[in-house]
Amino acid sequence: MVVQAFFVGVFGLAAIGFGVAVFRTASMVRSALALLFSQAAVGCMFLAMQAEFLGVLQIMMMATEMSIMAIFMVMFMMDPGGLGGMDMSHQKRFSIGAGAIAAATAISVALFSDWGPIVAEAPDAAMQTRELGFEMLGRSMLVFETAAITILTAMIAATAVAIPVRQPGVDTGKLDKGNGDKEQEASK
Amino acid sequence: MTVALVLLTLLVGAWLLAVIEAWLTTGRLRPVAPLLAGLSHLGRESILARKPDRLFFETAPVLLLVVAVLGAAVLPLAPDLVIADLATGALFLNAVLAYVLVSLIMAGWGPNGAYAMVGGWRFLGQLIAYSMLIVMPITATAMRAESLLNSAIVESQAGLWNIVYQPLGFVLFFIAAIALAFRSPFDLPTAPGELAGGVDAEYTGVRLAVLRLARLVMVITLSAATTVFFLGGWQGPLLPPWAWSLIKTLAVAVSMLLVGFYLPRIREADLLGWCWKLGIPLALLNILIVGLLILVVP
Amino acid sequence: MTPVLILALLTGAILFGVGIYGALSQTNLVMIMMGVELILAGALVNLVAFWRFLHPEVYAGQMFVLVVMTVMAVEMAVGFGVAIARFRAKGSVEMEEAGDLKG
Amino acid sequence: MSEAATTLAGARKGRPSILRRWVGQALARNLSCLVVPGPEVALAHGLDLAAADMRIAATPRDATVLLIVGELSQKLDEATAVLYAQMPRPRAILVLGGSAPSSLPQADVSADLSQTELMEAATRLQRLLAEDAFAASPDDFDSSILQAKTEYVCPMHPEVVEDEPGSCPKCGMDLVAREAGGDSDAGEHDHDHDHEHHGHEHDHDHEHESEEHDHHHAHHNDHGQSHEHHHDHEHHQNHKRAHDHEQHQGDDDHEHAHCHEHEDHGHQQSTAQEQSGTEYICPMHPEIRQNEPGSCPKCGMDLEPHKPEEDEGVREGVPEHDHEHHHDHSGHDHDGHDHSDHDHDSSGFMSMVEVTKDLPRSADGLAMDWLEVPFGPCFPGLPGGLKLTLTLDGDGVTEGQATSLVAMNTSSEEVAVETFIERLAAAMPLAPVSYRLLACRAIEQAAGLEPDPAVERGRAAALERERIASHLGWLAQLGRQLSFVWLTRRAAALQLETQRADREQLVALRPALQSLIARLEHTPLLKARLKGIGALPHGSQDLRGPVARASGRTEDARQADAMYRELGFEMRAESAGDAWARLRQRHVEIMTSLDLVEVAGDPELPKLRAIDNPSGTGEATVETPRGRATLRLTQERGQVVSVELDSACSQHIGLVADLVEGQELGDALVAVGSLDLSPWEVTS
Repeated sequence: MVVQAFFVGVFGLAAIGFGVAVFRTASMVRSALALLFSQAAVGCMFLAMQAEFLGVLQIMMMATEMSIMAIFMVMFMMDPGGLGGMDMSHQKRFSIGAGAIAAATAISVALFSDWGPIVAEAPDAAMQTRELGFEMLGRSMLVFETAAITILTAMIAATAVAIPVRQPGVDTGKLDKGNGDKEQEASK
Repeated sequence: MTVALVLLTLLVGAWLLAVIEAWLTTGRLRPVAPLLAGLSHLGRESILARKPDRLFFETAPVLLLVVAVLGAAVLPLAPDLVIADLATGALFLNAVLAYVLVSLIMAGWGPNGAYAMVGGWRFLGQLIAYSMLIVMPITATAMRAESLLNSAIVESQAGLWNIVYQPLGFVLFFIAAIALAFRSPFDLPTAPGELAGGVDAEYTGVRLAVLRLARLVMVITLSAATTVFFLGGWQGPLLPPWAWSLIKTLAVAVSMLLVGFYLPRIREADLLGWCWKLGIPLALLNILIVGLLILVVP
Repeated sequence: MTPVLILALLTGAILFGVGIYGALSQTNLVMIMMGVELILAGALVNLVAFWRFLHPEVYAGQMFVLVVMTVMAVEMAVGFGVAIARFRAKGSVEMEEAGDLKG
Repeated sequence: MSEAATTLAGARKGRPSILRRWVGQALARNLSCLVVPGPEVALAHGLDLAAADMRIAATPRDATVLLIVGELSQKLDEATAVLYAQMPRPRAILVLGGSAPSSLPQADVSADLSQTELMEAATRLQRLLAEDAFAASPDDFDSSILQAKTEYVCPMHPEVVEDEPGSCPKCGMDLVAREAGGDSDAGEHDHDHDHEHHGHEHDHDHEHESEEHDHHHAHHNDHGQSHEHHHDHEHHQNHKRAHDHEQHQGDDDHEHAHCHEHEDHGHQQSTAQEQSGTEYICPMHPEIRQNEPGSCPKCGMDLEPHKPEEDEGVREGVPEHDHEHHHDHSGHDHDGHDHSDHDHDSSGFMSMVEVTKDLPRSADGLAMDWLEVPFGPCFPGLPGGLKLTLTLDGDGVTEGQATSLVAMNTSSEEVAVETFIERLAAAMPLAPVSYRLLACRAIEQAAGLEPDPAVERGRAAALERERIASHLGWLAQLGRQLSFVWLTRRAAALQLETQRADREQLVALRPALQSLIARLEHTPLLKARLKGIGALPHGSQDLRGPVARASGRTEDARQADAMYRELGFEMRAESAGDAWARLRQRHVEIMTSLDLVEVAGDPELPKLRAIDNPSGTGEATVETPRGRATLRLTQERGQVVSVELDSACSQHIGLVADLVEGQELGDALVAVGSLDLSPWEVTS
């Protein structure tokens, strides 16, 4: 339990640290990869909380997702290298306020509500993956299918929106990348 | 102990590959050549590119090496010879391999040079396309084993190796493995004739040595994966299990080298086009076939 | 009460807050998406924590996590689609310049 | 033979300790060399590097030895200096034939252009490396060529170029350093970067080294196989260029006008920042405006201070917006504020529309930054001496042009005919025999000699042999470009055998050549790689040689030649006109040439026949491996006074721009390679 607490804490801090770094670096690639590591740290938290399948999945998905994020940052930012030291943000005070309030509320809820009895033991990983499989293809089949359909629709819609009207072609490589991680996930 | 053995395997494999590679390119067989090359890299100055992203520039080679080793950590070389036989081992391998991409993007962005950058972004498309061909065949093997445990996957091939049970999956996985290790003919990120070395164009000295080692280890890891998922892992008559794993792994690795030796670099358009239009549908088909086989054949 | 659950929940809460800040403060569409991703990450942490410490026997919890991950992906797909289209049309994905989207 | 140089020019500082001796020996035992001008030139000279136990390195980063083959032109000389600077120490220079380039330190080992000399030089070099790789006092390499002037530009407004760091008067972004060409001072900038460098170098003795590497980086954009730095500036520069060429000229000075007027009252403005002139408006809803701070009734956001003329700017649209920036930043400048602080988020927003609206659109319609990247002159996969400058848009080429750094100048100072022949032959390392023949024929024709069949036979055989060798060399080059190792090795080996072979040996090589060709035509991926690449635009004029014949033109000087008719030569031509067709065409020609040699007999190097009347004007035409070349010369009393050379490559190099435009990078390079350009044969 102590060990678990330790790891959850450490990875939690890492996740938060990288998460903050996302909005503090000037270099776009850096901030994208910072987000990646933040997400990966979250994945590690899952591992620490004995949700092995979810953790590994999270770590895996985020790698490609955030890499794609990175290339889009470089495409769409004026100053991807962050050389000009320009600030790409607005209404700082307001946002900080909003963020702080949101966090504070969530924290207070976390602290002051009674979570009832805690289960000490989690089923072992192999068991989990099995059970999750049954759950997925049994009771929650509908949810699962819906998610799958949604993502398919999203892929098609996104591609349709993004393809130039004049002539597709050179960009398809990039769009393929865009769809890449979607499919990857659809294949989970 | 186990760790030491696995690491030793990786290093020996990497050395052997380097020797063979040098043999293919220069035509002379010199077992010491890789060691000499490594030593001379260590002795030479390692230059930092002008105005680099230091963090990325330094991290990338190390990350690549770590990724390669982590990948090998979940692959059983013998029934008891595996660093961590995770319950989600097969998935974990995919997760780890996805970070090859991260490492290459770092290596591409870090040195702040045009060749490197183009190389890095090229690999984004390449990996996303070909990691599909890694994931889906592995999924099919896991379906047959009804488990994500790599050792279970090996045991599931006791009667019949997956290369026979799902040859399509094997072919796709083999190709994707070469693409993932960005060896020729899929060496677009470091295309010597196109990008003058691409991502590793700016690396010198120790960093370059690490990068080269990492790329060789990566090949070994992927070959070991091929062995585990399709060639029945450690199974085989007479010889002890570890020997079989070693033989099969090296055989696959060398075949990967030979493919690169006899083929020209693939066009990037074809690289992406064939994967998305041909490879992935075939991979899905493979999953379907395997599913049917599992249902039909008791 | 277990410290671990609280720890996880706190992390989730803070990630959530950071995400909110990012989503509101950034001017670039892609950066805003990053903020959203962080918000969702916060949610994920909470979900897993609840599953693990309150109802490890109910796998709908894990199922829910998968669905949220899907949502993240969908968000990215749509977001990037819109981004490309907008960039093509307006040459900018800056919110400051998205006056025409104003309701 | 410069045995005087006991310590290597590029040795690393430090006492030779045990470990260092090991390293030195390790270095000595795997020599990886960067060949200047290029491996194909070494091959054409009949040098077999592998036999000398040398590995050909693709990049200077990977090389220990800088191997210079033959004389270098002035431009190539400078490029070489940059390459040398890029090589990590310890490093050595090996010069084969010709003198060490002026811009480089003295050669560690130099020898003549022959295989035996090469072997012997290699052993000397190994000894040298093993002993002196680490010298107590290595002499520094620093050349004026490597110096760079640092100037500061705004990433957003490339027209803003200052000499000292500061912030952009237009948008207030910090200016960033980039190197300008020219050899004045290597600004302090370089130096503080040096310190940054050797702060983390693995050794402690690196000041001058890293500095030197800085310098050479400074010239990356101009030279060699170096890597362009700070893409950001680079491409902003580029779309700036697009700006200027388009409508922006007038716009610019008009902006400048604004600059001045604003800077004047910018001062009191900024000091009077918070005074009543300021309005507060909602960043999201510009119509919400009031005189005291508060929050927006619509969205509840904090209102932000704006000065009246600013939001006029906002209304009137982007250009004004731009001035407004510049205006209040210049204000801050006067107060000496720095720009990283809050003033950005209130009003310092820079319009992306403004930045992107003038960018050229790429093929997919997205406005992207373009990036101008040099390929060559010593680029693996391009003929050495050829410098290809491509404007990259991601992985696609939007425009590019090729220039030759080793173009021969037909300067007409009087030289004796023999010397002229030797010079011309030496000037064309990739096709010496053809040009020797060309010169001989021209002179003989000027002297009014009739062609003598006996001689012509031998000459024709020699020419055809060179054609085979040259096409094989091209194949090896193709292999290098596509990292097709097998092809490179096989073709290079055959080329070396062919070069010196007599009739019997050539005939004996026939099966080997046939199998090579058969194999290539059936190599998977290769056809897909070449098919449809590098197709020439219709009506592109004055194609010659294999390139012309591959596109179905009956263009071959040999048809007009009596000797060839006697040898039973008939021309065969492909039709597709793409890279694949060129490959096939060269295959065909290899076999045709083989047949011709078989009929013609032993090759004889062209020698000038006895001339009785040493004056007059002559013109001769030879079908060189790369196409028809015509030489027109006038001689008086055994002296060549005026020369006029018209070669195939000077025509073909012009095609590059069309070939690469709109291609993917890989395809563009294949297309250029398929032309088989020889930069030496380009007449300036």
